[in-house]
This record gives sequence, structure tokens and C-alpha cells, in this order.
Amino acid sequence: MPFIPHTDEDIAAMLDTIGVDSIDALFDEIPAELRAQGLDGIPAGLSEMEVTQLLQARARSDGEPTCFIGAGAYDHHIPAAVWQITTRGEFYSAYTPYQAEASQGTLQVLYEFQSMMTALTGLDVSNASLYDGASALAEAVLMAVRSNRKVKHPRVLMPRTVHPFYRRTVASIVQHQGIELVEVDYDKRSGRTQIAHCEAVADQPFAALVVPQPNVFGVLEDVDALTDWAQARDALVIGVVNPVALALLSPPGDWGQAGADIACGEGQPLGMPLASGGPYLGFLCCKQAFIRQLPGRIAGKTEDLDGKVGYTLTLQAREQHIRRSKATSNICTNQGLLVTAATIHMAILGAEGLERVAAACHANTARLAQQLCEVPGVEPIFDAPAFHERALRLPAPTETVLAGLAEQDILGGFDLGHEYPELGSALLVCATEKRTDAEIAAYREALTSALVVAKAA
Amino acid sequence: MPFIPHTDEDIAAMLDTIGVDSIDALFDEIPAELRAQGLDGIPAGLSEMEVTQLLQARARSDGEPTCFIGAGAYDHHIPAAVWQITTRGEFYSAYTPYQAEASQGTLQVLYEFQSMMTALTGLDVSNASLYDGASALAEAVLMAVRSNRKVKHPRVLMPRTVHPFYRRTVASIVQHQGIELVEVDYDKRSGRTQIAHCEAVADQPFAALVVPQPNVFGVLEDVDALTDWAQARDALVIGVVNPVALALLSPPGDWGQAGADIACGEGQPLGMPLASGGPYLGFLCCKQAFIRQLPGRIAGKTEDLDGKVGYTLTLQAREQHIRRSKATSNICTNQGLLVTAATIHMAILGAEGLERVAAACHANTARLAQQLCEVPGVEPIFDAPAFHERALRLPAPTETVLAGLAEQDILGGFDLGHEYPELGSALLVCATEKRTDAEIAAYREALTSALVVAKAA
Amino acid sequence: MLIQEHSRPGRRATAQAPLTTADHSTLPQALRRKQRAALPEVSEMQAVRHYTRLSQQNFSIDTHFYPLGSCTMKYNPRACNSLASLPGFLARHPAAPESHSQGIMACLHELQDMLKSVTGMHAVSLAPAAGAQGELAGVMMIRAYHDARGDHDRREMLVPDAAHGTNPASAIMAGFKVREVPTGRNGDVDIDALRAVVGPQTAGIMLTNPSTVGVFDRNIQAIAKTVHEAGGLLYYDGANLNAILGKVRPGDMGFDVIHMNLHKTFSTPHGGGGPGAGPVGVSKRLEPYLPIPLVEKDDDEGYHWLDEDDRPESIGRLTAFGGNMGILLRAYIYARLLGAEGMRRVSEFATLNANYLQARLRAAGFQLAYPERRASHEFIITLKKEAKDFGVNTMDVAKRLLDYGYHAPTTYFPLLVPECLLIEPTETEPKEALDGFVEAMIKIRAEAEQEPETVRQAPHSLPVRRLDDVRAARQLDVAWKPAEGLAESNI
Amino acid sequence: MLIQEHSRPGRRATAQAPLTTADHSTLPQALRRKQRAALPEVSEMQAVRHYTRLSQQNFSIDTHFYPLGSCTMKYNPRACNSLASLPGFLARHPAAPESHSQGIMACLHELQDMLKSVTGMHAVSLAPAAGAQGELAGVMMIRAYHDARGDHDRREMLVPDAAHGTNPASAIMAGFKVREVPTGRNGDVDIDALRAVVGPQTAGIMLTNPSTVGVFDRNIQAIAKTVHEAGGLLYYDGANLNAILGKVRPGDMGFDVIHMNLHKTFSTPHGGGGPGAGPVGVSKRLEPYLPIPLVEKDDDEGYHWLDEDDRPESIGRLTAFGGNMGILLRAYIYARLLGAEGMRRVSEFATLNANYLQARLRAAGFQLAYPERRASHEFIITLKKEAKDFGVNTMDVAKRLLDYGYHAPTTYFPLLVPECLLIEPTETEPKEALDGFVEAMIKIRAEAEQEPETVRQAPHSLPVRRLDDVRAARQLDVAWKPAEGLAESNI
Repeated sequence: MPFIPHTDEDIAAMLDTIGVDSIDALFDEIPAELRAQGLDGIPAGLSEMEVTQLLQARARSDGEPTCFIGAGAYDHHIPAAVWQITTRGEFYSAYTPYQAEASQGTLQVLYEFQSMMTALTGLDVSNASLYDGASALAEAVLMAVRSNRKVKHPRVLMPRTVHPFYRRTVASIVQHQGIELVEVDYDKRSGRTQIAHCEAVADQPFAALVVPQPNVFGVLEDVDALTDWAQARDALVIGVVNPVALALLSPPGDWGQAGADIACGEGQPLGMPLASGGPYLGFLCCKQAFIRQLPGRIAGKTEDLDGKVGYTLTLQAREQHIRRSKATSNICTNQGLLVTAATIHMAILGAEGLERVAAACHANTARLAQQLCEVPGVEPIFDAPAFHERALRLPAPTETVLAGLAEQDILGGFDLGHEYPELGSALLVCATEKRTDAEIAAYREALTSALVVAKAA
Repeated sequence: MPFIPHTDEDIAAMLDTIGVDSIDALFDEIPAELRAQGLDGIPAGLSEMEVTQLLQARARSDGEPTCFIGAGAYDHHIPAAVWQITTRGEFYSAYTPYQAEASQGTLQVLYEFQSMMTALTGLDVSNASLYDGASALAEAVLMAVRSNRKVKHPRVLMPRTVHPFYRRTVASIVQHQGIELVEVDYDKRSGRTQIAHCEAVADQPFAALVVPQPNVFGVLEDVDALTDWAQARDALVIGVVNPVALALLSPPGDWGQAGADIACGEGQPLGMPLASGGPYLGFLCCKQAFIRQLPGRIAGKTEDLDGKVGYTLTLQAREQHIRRSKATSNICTNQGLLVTAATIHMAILGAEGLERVAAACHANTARLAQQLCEVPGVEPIFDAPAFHERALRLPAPTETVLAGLAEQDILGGFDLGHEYPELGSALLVCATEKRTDAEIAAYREALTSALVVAKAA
Repeated sequence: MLIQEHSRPGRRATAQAPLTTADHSTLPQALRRKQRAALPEVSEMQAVRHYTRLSQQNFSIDTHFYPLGSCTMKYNPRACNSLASLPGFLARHPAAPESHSQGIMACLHELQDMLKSVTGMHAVSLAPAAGAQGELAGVMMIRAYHDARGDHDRREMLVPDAAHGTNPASAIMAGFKVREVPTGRNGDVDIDALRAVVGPQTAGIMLTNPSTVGVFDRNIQAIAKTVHEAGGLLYYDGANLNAILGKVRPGDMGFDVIHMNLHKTFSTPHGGGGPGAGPVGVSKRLEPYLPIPLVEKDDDEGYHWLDEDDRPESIGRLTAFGGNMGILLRAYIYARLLGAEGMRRVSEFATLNANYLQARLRAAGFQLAYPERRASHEFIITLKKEAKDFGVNTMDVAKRLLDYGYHAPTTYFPLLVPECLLIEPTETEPKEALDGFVEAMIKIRAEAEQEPETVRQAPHSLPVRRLDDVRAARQLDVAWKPAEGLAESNI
Repeated sequence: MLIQEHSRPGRRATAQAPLTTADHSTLPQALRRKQRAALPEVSEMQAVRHYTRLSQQNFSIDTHFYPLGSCTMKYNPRACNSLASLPGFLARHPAAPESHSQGIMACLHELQDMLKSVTGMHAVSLAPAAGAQGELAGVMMIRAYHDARGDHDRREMLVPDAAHGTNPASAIMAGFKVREVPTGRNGDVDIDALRAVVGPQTAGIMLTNPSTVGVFDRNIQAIAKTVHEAGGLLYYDGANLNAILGKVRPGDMGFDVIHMNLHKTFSTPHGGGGPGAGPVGVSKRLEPYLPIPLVEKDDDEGYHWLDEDDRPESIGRLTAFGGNMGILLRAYIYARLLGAEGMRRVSEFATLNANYLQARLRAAGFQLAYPERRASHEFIITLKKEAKDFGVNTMDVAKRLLDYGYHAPTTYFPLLVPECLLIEPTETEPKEALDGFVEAMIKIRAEAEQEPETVRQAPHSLPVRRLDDVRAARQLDVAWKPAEGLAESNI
């Protein structure tokens, strides 16, 4: 019996102790007519070897394409130590640290993670993770609306330069909270959200402005101006940031005169494999003033009976298991294991290491964009400074070109046309520090030939 | 500086404490003319990412051929837990357990391993590993010559059915000990070593007879008769056994009237990946009477000051670091990490699991041999019962056929022709439990086409 | 010691990032960071040593019996981890084209089908990232259903008083009002009380069965009838699915929507607090509202994604990229290892272990909360007698268990049972572990009588002694800060 | 508790083997096993839990400072493990054709070249499976050389009294007689004594430089000249190569043959006692005798193996399949991460750490064995004064260090220094670790004076207290045996 240790003797002795004749008798309180007869559609069990062969074949079946997609998930190098330590059984198979004394490993990791995230974002406090960047933004929006004591109108300005999947996720999650999400347009030349676009929709008070940095196009927003503008109108500012980019870019806590109030984002670049989209790691930081509105777990420092330092989950009165229907969020299980990986990743790289990763991505993407734009008909869409993604306009339908590239085992980028039809055939490309000169050159060649085919079609 | 934690402040403070101006000054006792100027031929250091890309490319470069080679190394399924636990830092990065109190993990593993090996071989005691099966046989030969008090002639009968690489290794290692290794021929029809072949070379006393089970051809020797024959002549019997086969086959301790005296072999089938030939795991077991002649580490049970059970290296007086030139062997570092893997592997599979593995290999190889022998001109060479390898005769040069199969990404087996020219075009094939029906059918097809090409050439 | 306290300026694991800093001069100076973030500066060895030693301070399934009620701390097969971590799976970008995604999509599609089969539901979405998100998706679908019918007044969600806190919290997030339904003395929902509160305002009821008090609600059919007749829908909280896997199907009990905690029932790791995965299953009438993305199989063209465009009535997207794929893969692998027979055995042996442990603790004199009931996969004992007699409360006993090498059961939940321990041994523990736990409980009770301070001050043998939770909340310290000017440097 | 003691008949991790037993009826009954081997019968979880907890009872580099002299316990980069474990490497059969082996052969060939460069030798074989096997190969090549010249009377191998035990043991295995050469008071070989013993019977001398007393032998050129002029060859024991990597090359010192311990200098794991790898390097005149296999590069056809047929004068094959390939791969990866600069830094910082620790311990009043000498990468203190004054010996101090969280240095080796600790911090330890070790030593000396029993009975905080080695040898118990008839069953 896979994973079940009971011997026949064990079973007999246990049934005897209970005082029943069979295991089946233990289910005698279940109405007989409800008892499931079969499990059609579930195949017979396989041995580990057979499952291994099946999964190896599946994992292999889609080849090893070269990835130039970013759009919220980035193909970074992950130091070998990160997951070798993270998957140690004591981290991997522990529960949420409810018994603090038996969970100091996990709790200290959470505290260290929170410390690192506040260092990166320049804010005072951090929670211990949310599901992913998009759901973290939804929680940030809910939190901002709860926290803003001056503006009671549940309106939030949401630039279109925020990743469209993030905007959709927010819309899904907050849809029954009476929150109005107001789109803010962007400048078609620079790719930036300008104050004028904000002004255009700010005819009524709003509780918060979301500011992505870099934005979905890779373009750098004028975060200082946007922050000052929103805060002058008593709104809170929510930064949506890439933690690797923060190694080089001004942290939300430094934006404008007073700093952003809340920062959230996707922790995947901090040591998480692409893995088809998850598990990743949402993070959420804020100013001290808002800590009681912060959703999710928070680890805090304390002392034991002897005065020795230890760590424990704190401010649990915010949470659903205590506050129930009045909790700051329904979140319970979060992304603890990914927090462990991110913490080890940041410890190994340090600030300077992250800077080098960020700089390499930036330089690689610049080189990629330059080389692709040497292909006739390909041109950059925006003229503002960008971080490690670039939006390019293609002389043929993006979908066709991407299919042509995929046939050459190159994942050419993210098709912006679906979400931003006004940009025409638009492709968002990214070259992380892992993309080599040879791969970039190969992309350029493949694009040339894919365009020939696409135009002929 | 990769892996070196020193900051500039550290270096300055340390040099100051030592009282020198530079690190270079610490080498001032080395004659200046000896100081190396450069390290030509050593490239500049790479980042972990670059090394990763290089090694990934190298690991990929040779494809994923289907392996039908056995010949001493077997492609078994290894449960996922085995190496996930074995590579835990506490096992992976510990030293030989000289400080027993700080090494109970490793020491108890060694004791458990020794216990498992005695259970498998049916002998009284086991050491804690040697380098591999072949060098273990060399140590067994040396040990037998030292141990045999009745026969002082340093002659050892070595059947030709012992793996030729093992025989060569033994010859290399014992070449300066004045030991005469006497070849014993085998029966060309059955593939077995018969008593008559032994008799033919037993005109002088001999200290030991080596008995492989199964032998290099996969054929099962008549171990009981050989054991009784040799022991009747005051020789010791050294069994060379496959530990997975021992799940089904009579253990050396049960051979003949009195049991073999020594058993050794290759532990690779107990959870070690093929890995180009190593690191593997030599094991060596013997009757209690010979324990003081056993080379290598031995863990023993003892008690601490409080009477609590603990484990420690014992009988160290046999070893080089105590006995120096009078040691039983020069071995020091052995294969500790592989012992850990093998111990976990055996714990997870248990005797019944090993039986199933062995039976599956046996059945798969039987099916493979049957199907290949349906190809015209292919035939079995021997008619005696065999375990999970079969020697086949091919109607074309083995080397050419194997090359043709390799082009179809099938590693068709081990070419016996080099070592056993009397067998003609002979191929040793093996299908472990991992080989599927589809792979076996594909081999048959590939062989058919490879033979067409080979015959045409 | 924190990793930050091992830090020294200028130290780093230099091989793990690019060896030089590439040109980034095109980044505008005004948008750049002025000071380096105060991240630790340590060597790779220091990081490895620090986190290896930290890990050793955790209790975990791989090291300890962990009978945490309602949390299903069963063994996580190691193959699930290694196979979900095959390079081909880890390297796949979430926006990779379907042409390069058929391998994982096949796994996801088969998982959808297996979850349908084992729950008796009509359709399944794997999108929710954890149980609570599955709950939210579930109640949002109930709301979407009523709204689509123009039934806009159904704004009340019924929740038993024994329910997990996530239930009311999720209902609130979906815009419902929450009304509590009491539990009867025998552990089943008080059906009369239920009848009294259902009505045209009732959107639905959130139930788990077996419930959090550890018994199977025998009136489930009557409950379903009551709620359905009132026009409400039934939501099944899958937290306790391990108790009935392959034995009873929520769909057959009359539930309209269910979420599953794959990290419980399908043995994906808890990871010190996640990640989880909370797929939702629905009856036919709720199918249009399932969260996206879904995987569909087309006999000719293989697998493809269904997203917003394909499912216009969907409650939408819950994470950027469709869920915790690596966890779904682990659950898929686990399901394939178990097969149909293995799934049935899960509930059988989880129930056997719980009833055995219950019988032994009862025989040892501990008071069961529902002594006349079968245990499901878990059960409750109440220590109110011990608290009264010895002045040693449930938390003290829980902490003392740690000294004996057992993780404590869930304490003080469900709230309706005083001084309670909710005990869930799971099917993967051998009889010896259960026997050892009983011995420890007996010893602790003797200590409570003879040397109560030993219990009240427990634990004694862990890396820290009893921690001060009040201090943690009052003197909030949730992030290490560098000493002024020390750790920060200009870039 | 042993894994065997967790065993119960009929228990097993059933998914990890084929689910059924295939037909094996063609195996003759007479040759079959009659009773099952008494291997443990446990579930996967029990095995994982047992070995996870066992592992936690080890000190290791990943958890502790481990200054074990002569053993070079430096950090093992994790990338070396994960990259050597790439599926393509693990799956390759040792008898795979060269057409399917070019990837690993490229690594091996480059490693051969890098080892040649860093040692200054003419050619390298990677075949020996560990240091001792490298030693054996080395002295066998010396013998082969003399024999090939008809110089059959050279049967004496010189070995300094400070040498590792493997040196004389290996020389004996190669059929030599061993003659000891004394170490002078300053730690260098007593050159006059050497001159007195060399002669026409001298096959060679086995040396390590820096020597095991932790100093660089300043007379190495004179030694080389003396031995060479007598017709002998010089063998270099690579155990201490970490001290001079990139700084001095054995080839330049006049050595004819060298073995390297890759698990020391090239940071492959010690694994609780191996596996190691012991490549040998030789000068041109010894090249024909190198153990096989070797990797050769052919510009047209890629890499190919050289075996017995290609190298008829080779001392032969030392393992069935040519060595510990996975370890060689790890060393290759490490070398690529370091590069030339990184290799030089290894010896520089190993030496800096040793000299710093020596200076601090000296300042703290500990007695150096060779106070007038520079430390190499290791050094010796002698506790004979403490032993005399306080009745606390070196072993007591070593055990007490464990309580303070430091693995003990090497004790009572080399044999010529009484009550000695041979201390090798390695380059990967930060200054704080060295400082902490000094503090612990100072505290232990104070304890030795004030409460000597505390030291004599140490350790106190480990899983076991001081173990009885005498009992282990006298009441030999080296294998668990099942109770009569209990664990064995018929097949």
C-alpha cells in the first residue's frame, strides 16, 4: 500500500482496540446511499518508476526553447544552493509555524525575509507573503481603501501600464467590495503614464493611485511626480515593483516627497523558477502606520522565558483564524516555501549581486532590442527609458511571427496586441542575464526568416 | 572572490595580528626561485551561471540513448528519496567520523549498512565500503591469502567468467605481492566454470577460489559444488556477487556445506546512478573468523558514559593511520556517501522490493533475448540458466553492429569479443526493470536494420 | 543570529551573479537608487550554514509526528518533488505557446479529470492558489449564479459556528453577509436552527463534512434539501476531504461547489506555510463561472487553454498566471502513484488511525468532545478537567508535547469546545507513532498532577523556551534595520 | 534506534519497486535464496524520517567550523553537486560508446590539462579512486620505472616519520620496504639523516610539502638533489596541495610523481568518508606507466579513451570503470568556477587563515609545535603543558570543543608531536569563525584549570556522551542480527 505503513497485524490490533470488525465499519455513520461505489476516471496506481518515466517524457516533450518572454516572469539564474536548502525536509514538510517554539527555523526565515523586503522597497514593514504579484496588488488595493482615512471614496486609479493580468486579477478579487477601478491612459509615444492622464480621470476623490515601476512595457514611470501628485490629493500610492529592478531603481519608500505608502509585486525574480507560472511569491510592504491593515502572516521578534531572542507570528488579530469575518483578508496558507527560497537567494546574491543581475538584464535587453530593430520593419514603440523589457512593433501580425519563431524553438516574447490593440503588431521582448550573445544573434536571424514567412502568408 | 569571505578590513586586521605586511609575505619560507609565476592552461573563472550553461550543454550533448548495457553497471530505478536525503549537507559535507560523538549520523548509517550487507550475503561481518567491486575483489584476494592458515601458497584461482575488468584490476593491484593468479577456463556450451576446469589448474595448493555469481555472462555458476570443491582443498572461497541478484539467489553464506568465506562485489545496483562508472561502492563481507584481516573502515556498536548506545569506528588497529606499513590495506577515504545512498535505498525497497526489481530485470532480459533471437542470425551463446544478462552471437561484427545501433540512439550491449575472442561476434545484453516493452521492440527493429547495414559493409 | 548579523561590508557569494556590472548608464539618474539596500553580505558557505542550521530548528513531517488537526500533515512523497522539478517543467514560461506546453497541459487536464471523478463534480478549475482562494472562488461562483438569474437579494451566507475562519472571511470578500449556524450537541449541524434561518435571502451554506469537530454530519442530505429548497446553494470546504477520499463524494451529497486543499489531501508540501493549491469543482449549473484558465483537450490539436475570451461568464482570473502549477504537478504525481485504490486507502487508514488514537486516549482517561461518535480522520479531546484539576491548560500540554518529540495537535479550535485539542494523525503514520503519542499524553497528565510547573513552563528542550506572544505584539519588531549608516553604502 | 528496529514484517515502501513480482521461474530452485534477507521493512516516510534525523546528528561543513588538520574541510559549492548530477551525466553508462560520451570526456580532458598546469607535471591520469589509491599508483609507477630500466634492486622507499599512514601502507602494497626518515627539530626533513640512508637500494621518497607538521620544507631542492643523485625518484603526496595551489608547483620542486586529493584541494565532498578522487601526475619519463584509462583529444574525431591496448606499459586498471567520474566532474566544475586567479587565492587565504589562527592562539598562550616557523595552511599546537598542569589531555579538549560547536582539529597526529592538535581552518572560513574558535579554546583552558572534570567528561551537549572505544573493540558488534526466526521469512 503506497505510503501506508500498516501491516495486517497492526490493522487487526487497531480494529480490536477500537472494537470494530473492519475498517469499513468506521464509516458506518455515513448514510449507505451516499457511499461511493467506484472512482471511474482514475487510473490504477503506478510505481514510482513508471510515474518517473511518464513525467520525464512529458517534461521533455516540449523541447528546450530559448525564452525571450518576460511580461511578469523572468528567466534568471538561480544559485544551486537556493533550492538544495529550501527543499530540506525541515523547511519543505513543516506547517505554518503555529507552534513557534518548534518552528524557529521557518519563523526566523520569515523575519529575515520581511527585513530584506523592507530594505529593498524602502518601506517600514512587510508581510510574510501573498500568493503572487497580481493577488498582492488586489490585497494592496483593498488595504489602501481600508487605510485611507481622508478619502472615503472607494475609487482607485489604475494605469493601463499596469500588467493587464494584474488588472484582471484585481478586478476579479475586489469585484464585490464596491471598489471602482478607474483606468488611467498612457502616452503613446513614451509609454509612460503622465500626470495629464491622471488628471483626466481625477474629477472625483480617489483613495489610491497604483504606480508600476517599471511598467508593463518595461518603461520607467516618473514615480516621483506621480507620487507627489496623488498624495497631494490625499490618495495613497501603491507601487508595483520588480524586486530585481529595485537593486538599481529608486525604492518606493523614496518616491516623491513622502514615499509611496504601499509597495507590492512579484517575488518570482528572487530565485523562483518560471515553472509555468507558479508557485511564485507575492510581497506586500507598507509604512508603519498601516501595519494593522496589512493582510497575511507577519513574523515578529520577541523573547522567551529566559529572555532569549525568538520569533513568532504576530498581530494575528488581523487574521481570519482569529478575526473571522472581520479579518483583513481571507488568506491563510501563503507561499512560505518560496519565501524561504527568496530569502536564501537574496542572502547569497546580496545587494551587489542583485545589481549585477539587474544591470546584465538591462544591458542584454538593450542589445537584443537594438539587434532586432536592425531587422527591416522592426522598430521600438516607445522612446522613454526602460528597464529590462522593450516593446517592439513588427511589420507582420505578432501572432504569426511568434508562431514562426516557436517553430525555430525561440519563444519570441509576449504579444501585446491582445491587450493594447492601439499599438498594432506589438511584441514585448526580454533578455535576462542568462541570454547569451549567440542566442540573441540566433533570435535576430530567426526573426528575419519568420518575418519573410509571415509576410508571404 | 568566489567562496572566500574575507573583506579588506578582515585582511588588514589579520595581517596586522600576524605581523606581516602582505599575504605574499606568508610564503617567504618558500625559496623564491620555486614560486610559480603563472598558471598557463587554466582559464579565467566563470560565474556559476556560465558554468551551469556550459555543463548543461555538455550533459545534453550526448543525447538520451536507451541503455541495454549491463556488464557490471546497471540502469536501475532509484527512489527519489535516496539522493534527496543522501545529499543533505550533514551527510554530504561531513568527514570520516573520527570524532564519533559528533558523527553519530554517519556512524549509525555505516552500522546499518554493514547489517544489511551481512543480511544480503549471509556472512557474519561487513566492512563499511571499498572503492568499487573490482578493487574490492583485489582486497578480497589479498585478504584471503593473508587469512588462509592452511595453505601458504599465494595462489588464487580466478575463473575467466569473472568480469575481465575485475581480473585486470586485481592483477594491477596485487602485482607486487607475489600472488599468482591462475586462470580457470569455462565450458563453452553452458558458459559455466565446471569443476573439471578447476581441477585442470589445481595441481598445486591454492589459497582461494573466486566464484562469480552470476558470472560475467549472466550465467549462474554451480556455486555449491565449486565451494565444496575448493574448501575440500583447504582453499577459501571468495564470492563475487550482485547485491540485487542476491534478493533471489542463494547468498554466499549458504553456498555449499560451509558457505563461502568472503563475499565482495559492486554496490552500484543499490541506488547508484550509472554516472560513467563512479563513484560506486565496493563491498566486502566475511566470516567472523577473518574480521581482523578485513580492510577498510568498520563501525561498531558501543556505549557512552551513561550506558547509552552509540557507534564508533572500531578495530582501527587494522588500518593504515594506526598500523602504517603493517595495515591490512592502504585504504583511507572510501565511499561513505554511496554507503549512505545504498543504505537508504535498501531501507526503502526492503527485501521484497529488491526481489521485485531482480525478478523484473530477469524477466525483461529474458524477453529481450527472446525477441533479439528472432532476428535472423542472432542466437544465444550459452544454454545454462542466467540472471539478468545474456550473451548473444551476432551474424556480423559486434563493433559494427553496436555502432549501427548507437546511431539509432540505442546502446546495444557490451562487446564480449575483445575479451573472449573464442566466442566470435558476441554481445552481452541486459534489460533492467526500467526497459519497457516498447524499448525492447525498438531494439529488435534497430538490430534488424543495423545487421542489414553491417552485413552490407 | 540573523543572516543580517553575519553580514560584513564587501563580503559576497561572488560566483552567483555576473562577474562584472554591465553598463546601465541609460537608466536616468533621477530614477535610480541612491543607496544600496541593506541586504546581507555573506559568502555562499555562510548562507548555506546559516539556513541549514535554521532548518534544524523546525519540527516537520520529515522529522516528527505532526498530528495537527484540520491540517492533514501527511507524508509528502519525495518523487512528487523531484519529478515536478524536472528541468522541462521548471523552465517553462507561463506565457509559452501551447505548441511548447503540451506536456504539462496533459498533466493538468488529467488532474482536472481525476479531481472531477473523486469529488463527483461536473467540472474543475485548478486556478485558485490556495484553499482560501478556492473558497473565495467558490462563493463568488454562488454569487455569480444568483446574479445571473437576477436573484440579487440572496446576500446571506450561512456558516456553521465550527467552521474555519477562512469561511466567513471569504464570504465577506465575496460581498455576502455571514450568518452563523450552531452545531448541535452531537456534533452535527443543528438542523432546526438551520431551518429557522434559511430563506429568500439565503445565498448558500458553507460546510465541511466531516466537520471541524471531527464527525461526519449524518444529516447532510436533510441539510442539502433544506438549503436547496430555500433556493440556496451548498458549498463544500475541502479541508477535510482526506477523511472521505474515495468513500463519499461531495457531489453525491448534494454540494454545488467544492474547493480542495491539494496540500492536504493530495500531499503537496506545506512548506512552512504554503504554497497550497485550491482547485474548485462545480455542478453543471455553475460551470460557466469557473475561474480561468482551464485546460481543454481537443482530439485533433491537443490541449489548449480556455481564458477570459472563451469563458465570458467566468468570475475571472485569481493570479497573474493561473495558479500554483508546480503544486498541481505534485498533486498529479501523487494521484498517479495512488490510483483509485490508493485514494480509497487514504481515507480508510486516516480514519483507522484517528479512531484507534481516539480509542486509546479514551481508554487512558482523556475526555472526548463527542464520545458517542465515530472519529472521522480527526477527533477532539477536551482538557477542561485537567485544566480545572491541575491548573495546566491545553496550551501547556501542547508545549510539553514538543519536549516529547511530538508536534502539538491543533489547540483551541474549533472555538466551541473548551480547552480542546483537535488531533489528526493521518494515514501515513505507523501504529508505533500513535502509541508513542498516547504514552506521552499519559506522562504529561501525570506531570500535570505531580509537577505542574514542568508543564506550565514547557517546552524545555527546544531551541527556545516559551515565547512571549504579547511582547511580540506590543513591542512590534517585524524587520531588522541596519545600524545608522553602517550597512548602507552608495551604489 | 536502528532502521532495522523500525521494521515490521509486511511493511514496505511499495511504490518504489515494480508493483508485482515478475516471473522468474527459470531460475533453478537449487540456486535460489531460501529465506528473505533481513532487510528493514519500513515505509518511505519512516526511512526519510529516520535518515533525516540521523543526519542531524552529524557535524559537517554545512553546519560547523571543521578545522580538521590535513583533511581540508572547506566549503563544497552546491553548484558542483547539482551540475554533476545533471541527468545526462548520471545516465551515462561507463561502457557507452565514445560517440555518446563526448560531453563528459571534454570535461575530463580539460581537467587533466588543468591539473597538469597547476602541478607542473607532464601528464595526468584521473583514474585513482582516492588519495590512497593515487599513492599506490604513484609508487607502482616508480617501481615500473626502475623495473623497466632493469634496476631491480631499488626496493626501499623512504618515508618521513611525519607522513600519513597511507604512505608506508601504499609503499608496502607496491612491494617496497619502508625506511623512515626523521623530521628535524625545525620541522624540515633531517637532511643529514636522509643523506645517510639513500643509496642504490633507494627507489624513491614519499614527501608532502608543506609537510604534515604544517611547514614548508625549505630544503626541498636539496632533498630532491640528494634523492635524484642516488637514482631515486620523488613522490609528492598531494594531501597538502591546498597550501600551495597556484603558488609553487610540485613539478618545479623536482617531484617526479604526484597524487592529488580532489576531495581536499578541489573541494569535492568528503561525504562522511568518501568518495574521493586521487589523480596522479607524472614527469615525462613516467608517462608510459600512468594508470588507465586516460582521455585523449584528437582534433578531428573528438575525444577518445586510451586503455590497456594503447598503453601497454601502464601499471593498469585500478577500478572496473576508470574512477570516480562524478567526483572528477565536481572538481572540474570547481576549477572552472575558480579559474587561475581563484586557485591562487585558495592557497593565499588558507595560509592567511592558518597564520592568523596560529598568531591568535600563540598570543593566547598556547604552545606552538614549531613556533619559529610560518604556518602553511595548517599548524600544530601541543597541549603537553596543559596535560601536565591540569590532567586534561588533547582528546579531552577535542571533545569539549564539540560542546562549543566546533569540530575538533586532528588529534595525536603527526605522531612525533606529543598531545598535539593539527589545525587547518581552510580559506572558506570567515575571520569570525576563527575568532570564535580562539575564544572557545581560551574558555576550555580555563575550564581545564577550574573544573577539569567538565573537560574530561566532555562532550555534554551532543546526542551521546563520550563513547567507549575499548568496549567497541572488545565486545565486537558490527552488524545487527534479527531475533531468531523473527525477521526472516520464506520467499
